[in-house]
Amino acid sequence: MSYAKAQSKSAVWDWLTTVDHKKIGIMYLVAGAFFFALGGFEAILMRIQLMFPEASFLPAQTFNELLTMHGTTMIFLAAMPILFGLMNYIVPLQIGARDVAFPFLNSLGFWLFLFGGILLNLSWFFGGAPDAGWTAYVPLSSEYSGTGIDYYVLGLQISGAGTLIGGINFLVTIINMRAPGMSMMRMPLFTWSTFVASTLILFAFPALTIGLLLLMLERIFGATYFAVHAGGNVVIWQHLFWIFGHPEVYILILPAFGIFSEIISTFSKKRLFGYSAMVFATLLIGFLGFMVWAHHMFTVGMGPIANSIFAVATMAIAVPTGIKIFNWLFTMMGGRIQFTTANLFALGFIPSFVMGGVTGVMLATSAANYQFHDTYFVVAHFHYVIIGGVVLGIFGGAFYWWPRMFGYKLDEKLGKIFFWMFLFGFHLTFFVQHFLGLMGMPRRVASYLDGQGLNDMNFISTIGAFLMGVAFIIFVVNIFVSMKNRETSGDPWDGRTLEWTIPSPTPEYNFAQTPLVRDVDAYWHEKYEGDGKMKAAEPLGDIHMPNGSILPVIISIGLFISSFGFIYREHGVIWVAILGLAITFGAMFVRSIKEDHGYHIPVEEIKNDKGGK
Amino acid sequence: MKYLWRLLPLGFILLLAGCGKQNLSALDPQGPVADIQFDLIKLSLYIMIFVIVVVFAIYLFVIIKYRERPGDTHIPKQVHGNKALEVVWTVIPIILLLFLAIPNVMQTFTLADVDVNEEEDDFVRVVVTAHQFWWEFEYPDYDVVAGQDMYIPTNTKIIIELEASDVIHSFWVPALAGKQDNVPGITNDMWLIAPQEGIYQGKCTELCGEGHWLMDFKVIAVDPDTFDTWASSMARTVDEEEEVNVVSAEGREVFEQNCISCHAISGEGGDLGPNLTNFGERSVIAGFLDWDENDENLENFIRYPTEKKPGNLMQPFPNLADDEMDALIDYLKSLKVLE
Amino acid sequence: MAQHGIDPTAPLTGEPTKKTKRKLAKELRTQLISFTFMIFLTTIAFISIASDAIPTGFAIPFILLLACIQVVLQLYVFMHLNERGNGWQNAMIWTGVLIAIPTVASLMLLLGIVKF
Amino acid sequence: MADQHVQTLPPNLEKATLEGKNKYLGFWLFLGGETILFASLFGTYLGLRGSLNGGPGPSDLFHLPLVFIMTMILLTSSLTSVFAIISMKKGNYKGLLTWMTVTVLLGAAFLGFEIYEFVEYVEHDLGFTTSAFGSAFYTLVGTHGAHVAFGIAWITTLIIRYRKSGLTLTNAPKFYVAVLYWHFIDVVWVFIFSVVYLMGIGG
Ligand code: HEA
Ligand code: HEA
Ligand SMILES: [Cu+2]
Repeated sequence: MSYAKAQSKSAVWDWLTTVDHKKIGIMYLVAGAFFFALGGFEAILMRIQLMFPEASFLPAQTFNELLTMHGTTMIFLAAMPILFGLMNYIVPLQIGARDVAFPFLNSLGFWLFLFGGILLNLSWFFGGAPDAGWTAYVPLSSEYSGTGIDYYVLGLQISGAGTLIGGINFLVTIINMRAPGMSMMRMPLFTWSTFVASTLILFAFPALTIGLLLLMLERIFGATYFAVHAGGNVVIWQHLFWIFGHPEVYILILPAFGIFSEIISTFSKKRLFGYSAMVFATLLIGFLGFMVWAHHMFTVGMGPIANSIFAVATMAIAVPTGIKIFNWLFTMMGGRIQFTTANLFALGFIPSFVMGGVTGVMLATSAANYQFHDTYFVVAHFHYVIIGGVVLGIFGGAFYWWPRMFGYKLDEKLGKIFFWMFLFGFHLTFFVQHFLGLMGMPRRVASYLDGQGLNDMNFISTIGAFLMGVAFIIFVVNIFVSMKNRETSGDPWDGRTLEWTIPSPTPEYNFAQTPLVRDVDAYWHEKYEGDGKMKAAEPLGDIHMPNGSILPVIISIGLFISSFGFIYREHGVIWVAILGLAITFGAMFVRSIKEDHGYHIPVEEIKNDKGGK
Repeated sequence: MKYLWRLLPLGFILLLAGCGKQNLSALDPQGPVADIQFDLIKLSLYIMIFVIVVVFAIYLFVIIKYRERPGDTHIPKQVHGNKALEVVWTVIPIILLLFLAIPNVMQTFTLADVDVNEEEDDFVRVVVTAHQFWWEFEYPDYDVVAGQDMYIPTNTKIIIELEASDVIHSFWVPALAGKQDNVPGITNDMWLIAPQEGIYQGKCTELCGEGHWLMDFKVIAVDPDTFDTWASSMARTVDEEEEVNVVSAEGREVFEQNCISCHAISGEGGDLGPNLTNFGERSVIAGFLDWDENDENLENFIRYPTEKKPGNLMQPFPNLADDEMDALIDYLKSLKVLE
Repeated sequence: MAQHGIDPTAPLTGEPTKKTKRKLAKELRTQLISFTFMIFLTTIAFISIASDAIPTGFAIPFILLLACIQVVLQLYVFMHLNERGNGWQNAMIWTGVLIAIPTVASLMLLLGIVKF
Repeated sequence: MADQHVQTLPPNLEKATLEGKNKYLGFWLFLGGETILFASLFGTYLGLRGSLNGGPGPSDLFHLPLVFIMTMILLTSSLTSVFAIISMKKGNYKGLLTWMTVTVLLGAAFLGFEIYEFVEYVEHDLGFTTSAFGSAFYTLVGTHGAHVAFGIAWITTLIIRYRKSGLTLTNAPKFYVAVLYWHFIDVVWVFIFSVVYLMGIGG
């Protein structure tokens, strides 16, 4: 394809076929935000049901479906994709790269995620959503649930494949595509945390893949891994799920930690305190994350030795996490702290997350966990770490990088209203849930009986959820009202890292010339030790770009179609499954035999761009 | 919001005061197992409050002292780090965690210790089988099977063996002991002791299907003599039963026509549903419904079992004639073993 | 970068340098030797199970050890993990192995049947 | 930068371009993930291997001679793929294609034996659904077999697609990576024959 041809696509076709990491990042953000609103809406429905005892707003079955879909949607389709969106957009810019290592696979990863997510949600319209919790414990999910679980299995299998591809892509990008001078120990912390999170994806998702494969074979082909009557064992599923599931929560939190490191350092106008300790702590959390999964299974009957080992290993994670917390505090110490909205999110994060983290350590106390487990205490714990950590991180990152990604700043005033309302609503919702749990309220209950002392706190909790909902709407409004505030400097926050050296809006080739990196916080170094401009590592020249392709969409649609064949196998539509797979493999075949060497953006064009700014 | 943590100890005390009578709360422990767990909860809570206080103190100090003031444009010193500080905040948490980890490991073993000396010790063994969505309590040494209400003698070590007949459930009596799972294909053990007589609320804490939220049960602690009476009456056969109690013959007939294939009474009948031998003494119906004046709850439950308890697997009897229903209810209410 | 080197679609015609050739010859030798060794290991493993002379208590750890040796040979001799510039590859494979060990162990042992 | 006058081959063809380098690294990472994938399957198998549910067990079914032959075939195919890469590095494209073809044929022979073996077991009453052992066994060994089948399809595609192109910097990494995959299949098999078959018979 020539340069001219690459420029002349219609907008829709352009987005469908794009392999540009920035566009893919934006698509991740849009899709993720949609699923976040959906998952949040599901949460609000649940909270309405729980507002009063013995309420009949929702039937129990629907409630079980909502709680399953809320958890699954939030974790797999909202939090992770939104983080992927930020990583996709920002990481190549932070390391001074023109693109990711595998642009085609990057796009494939996105479309797999999207179609997997759509498939999962279609279950609402075809016979009911999955209802066995986001953990889908067997045998409830294998022998006592309807087609909803099939949607769960196949939807997650497809979107999980996309995530795995995305993870490998980030790893190779970060290892191979760094600009000259950008050594590993000069990388911004967000890039580092992306790197570690991607490693976790690489090693955690295969366990989920196998778990889902076994569940699928059990449901579709009558295998008996979990079927007790044939000698199967139901605990196997729990191990496989949590070998994936625990690293998964660190896959969510580590990128958020990275975002906070960037924000706190930028808005304290200080270099990150203890950079190498931060990197080390991130790696250690990542590694320990694989050694603790059974803390979700203390009550399943593994025995006291196993419980003790996993309890102690879990507690150990508090140490590297503490290192990070104190490093952030000391980054701010002696700085000049600016209370921008982005930084407010970081400042709200520290106390909120610590409160959630320490309840994690309480949960890790295996003998006491027998009281906590599967109660609202756990629900409180993980919403504190997830919302107080991941979600605040996402919003902080959104406010911070919005001008980079969309060319305008979000309104600060609305932003601050949003922040305070969201933070207040969040604590209101989940603080009381600690007590609910200890007072005898199990989680995953469709309602609770009157007269057990649980009424007031449940009511308070629901009010908090409403506040969060309203706050989120203010955020959505903010996106639209702020559009007029064009921002063209490219560096609105006096940034420290490479992504702020580029003009706004970001050109599709990112860097006209690959920059030369001379220190941690490369841009800050040039601003305050050099002449304020990045040094170039190469002369201005033609820039090679990859071609777009529609094949990722086709591959994903093939799997999407074939899933229906599997789900409705009993209706004799197995041919649909075969057809879908044929489409997928056909498209993969085309991809593998068609060589594609991209095109070049001529140097004049680049000069024009530069002149125009 | 940052101040909320200060309410934490206060809230605790309030809760302790408020929720005693229910025998539902883990914060109101009634016996050695729950005590051990509550002590650990308190220990961990104190450590966590200490951590939170330290972090919040530094935090507030920093954001107040180093906030940007109007007109301030200085560039702060770009500090790299501080080895000594880093050692401090690595070592102190490790020490704090040891204070928690060591008692925890010890108690984990204490709680797992279900060994008893068969001859010498005073203990009662109960096999708890969880079903969608009800509980079965078998006392192998007494030849007794009971449903929904688990009678235990006070001040006696109760050895509990947990099993499940369909999906995973979890056995939790917050005031007496933390939970253990009922897992199909596996037998789990736990123990507990109830020092005082009383009714303790129990719940299923593992999502087990539509009726999960109503899968409640009661642990009823009575003095050892009463327990022995209870157990021997429960072990009566139908014939013995009729000698003791004058039962409604008509009701018994309705029962035999409709219910006996699933429910057993005094050793006779199926085991697909809860054993009803002491139904007349149940604290509540079906685990959660109150006994009301006109027995409407019971009647409705028999006619439309899924109306109040969705997912319930009991067969509905919507067309049972009114007089038959009355006789049946009379009969069921007469099923007592302690009087 | 790609565009500065050889055209990626043009057939390569040249010969490797002398040095490379020598290296390849040496490589081939090592590979043949380790192949023979692998055949040998496999045969030993089969024999130690097939013959009744060796007690199983010994044979099983023994064959597992042989398997590990074979795998290391495959990775380092056939798949060239020993070459320079493979640091990341090594790190990732061994991290994988490190995580695989508790995975297998827990699935084997911690199933609730026997309590530990 | 290649010297235009003396035609020399770069020593590491597979890593000569950035794409090649990325592909090479990315593939190794993928293999790292595959390690966990197979670890999960091995763990499941080991957890369930005693659950026969009245059906046949390992010692009723497994024949060492057959497994030995299969092992030898796969091991040899690993060697022939090594030859293929050596030919490639020498610039001998024909040699590359030939040895790759031999590798594919050996792989197909292995697969044939495996299918034969499965048919045999089914005839001896070990169905996929017979017991937890049966399910776990077929899933573990079958997933490996599926990898072999995919490898055969992949390499065959490469051979046909590039039968006339000659060696280029685009296809060199593709062949190289396919060979890595092939070795990895052998690595997994080493554990399968040790853990499933030998341990199955030995204890
Ligand atoms: C982003 C997500 C996230 C994060 C970061 C964490 C972090 C932690 N989690 Fe959490 N967790 C979840 C998400 C998360 N968790 C989810 C979703 C579940 C439920 C899944 C389900 O069942 O559906 C769960 C459940 C869960 C359980 C199982 C509960 C049960 O079901 O019974 C346990 C038990 O050990 C646990 C522990 C921990 C610990 C010890 C940490 C630690 O990493 C926390 C470390 C942080 C700190 C401790 C604070 C900062 C440290 C200091 C200031 C230093 C000093 C501190 C001390 C000395 C204590 N978590
Ligand atoms: C990333 C993870 C994540 C996030 C962000 C959330 C967010 C929220 N969650 Fe949670 N939750 C989980 C992960 C998450 N959750 C998981 C894993 C479970 C366990 C599931 C299981 O047991 O299997 C769970 C379970 C769970 C429960 C327990 C259910 C039960 O056990 O019975 C509850 C109950 O209160 C709850 C509430 C909430 C609330 C009120 C929010 C709020 O923060 C949500 C706020 C919502 C919004 C901010 C959006 C509102 C949207 C609108 C109002 C629409 C408007 C639209 C436009 C303007 C376009 N969640
Ligand atoms: Cu966890």
